[in-house]
Amino acid sequence: MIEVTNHKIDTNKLLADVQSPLAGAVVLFVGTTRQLTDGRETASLDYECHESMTLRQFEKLRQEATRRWPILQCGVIHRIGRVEIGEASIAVAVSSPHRADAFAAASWLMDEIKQQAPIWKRENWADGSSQWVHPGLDGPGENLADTAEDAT
Amino acid sequence: MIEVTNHKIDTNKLLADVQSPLAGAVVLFVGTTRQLTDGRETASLDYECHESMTLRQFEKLRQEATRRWPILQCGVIHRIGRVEIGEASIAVAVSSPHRADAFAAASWLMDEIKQQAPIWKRENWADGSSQWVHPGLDGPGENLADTAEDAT
Amino acid sequence: MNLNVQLFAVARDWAGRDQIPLELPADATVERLRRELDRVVPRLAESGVRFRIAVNDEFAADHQQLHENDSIALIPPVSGG
Amino acid sequence: MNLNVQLFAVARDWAGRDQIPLELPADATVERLRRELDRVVPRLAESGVRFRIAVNDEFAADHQQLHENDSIALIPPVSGG
Repeated sequence: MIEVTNHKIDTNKLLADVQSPLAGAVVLFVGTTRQLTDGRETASLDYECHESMTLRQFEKLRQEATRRWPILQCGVIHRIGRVEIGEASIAVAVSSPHRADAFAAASWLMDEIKQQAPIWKRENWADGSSQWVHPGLDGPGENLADTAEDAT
Repeated sequence: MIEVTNHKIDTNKLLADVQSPLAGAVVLFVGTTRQLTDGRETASLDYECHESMTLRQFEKLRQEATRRWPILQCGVIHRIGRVEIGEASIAVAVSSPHRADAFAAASWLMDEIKQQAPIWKRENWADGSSQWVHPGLDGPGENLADTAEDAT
Repeated sequence: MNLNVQLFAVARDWAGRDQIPLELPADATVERLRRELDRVVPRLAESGVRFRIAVNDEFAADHQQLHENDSIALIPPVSGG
Repeated sequence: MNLNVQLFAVARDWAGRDQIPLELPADATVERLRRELDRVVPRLAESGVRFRIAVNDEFAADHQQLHENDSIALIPPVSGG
């Protein structure tokens, strides 16, 4: 299951999707909207993506993970649009016979997705301002992120 | 949430339990009954535990994980009794501001639980035989495990 | 050839639109397209950061040759997950 | 003093019961209790593996002193998770 959705992420569906009778381990990662970043309060996040490319990148990463580790199933769901505090923006699940592989693959997938998927978030700060988050990009202008890296 | 239960593990309840507005990451590990171990087919597993000690060990490990990593919440549920193929015997969930800590703590907790919790499984093989799994213990007798380590 | 470049996030804000139509020589590369975008949206060059360019849903190298009907997107530093 | 040792898994099978009552000197240690268990359940000694012993829900060192009413359990190699 590879999906980009406007709706709340259904982690049960994802867990069910990666199940296998050969699996001894399932690792689920859920990325949620954090209220505080370096002491500054977030009200919500807005995500947008280049959808066809995102789906393609997810599929390539899934294939690469399956090549690198002896995993059974692997799924990714990313939410776009408004995501409130505590809600999930991404869920990744991996099943494998042995747990070390599921942990390694899920962690690697998250690292890669954060580098390779054409998805962007906009922080809506509690003080009413908002800005795109573009790691490595800073400079003048109300739309520039003031953090050099994405911190989740 | 620290729990030993005779019933199916409710991973939703565990995920909800570790949620926090300060969390940017939640890692859930689910250990499930695998159909094949070294090519041999399992019909089901039976788990038993020293319950008061198991709960105490879980609590100590939770405290130690919280000391080692900047995590927010952490929960463990272990099922005892009969666990069928594909069903969960254990679920561990950890929330943290940043994902690397949640991955590291969940993985460490699983390693420690497998070493320190007084819980035992009995393999009910598809051929009708069954045996206790006691890593490191082998020798004569119908009740002895024939594997030197627990492989999940 | 005529190409259309999709813009996202801060790049769209800078350009004030979500696509930019460009006319390029038939043998144009990604590098040539990047120079054209820098000219049309000066803040891209001013940012000091080279945004990646995707062609047909894949990240493209600068020397890659472009073709009519290629689907092109400018990819500012990403922040998904 | 009188102590009761809880047995689990293969140890229970070997002993044919889920607890063993033992009478030990008032100053007995975990080591002393282990020797007594080995005597009552010979397969414990024959296994060649030293099972851990828990006192009041904690793993105990061999030199630890026991007390009346201590809750004692023999812990064969574990396989939870």
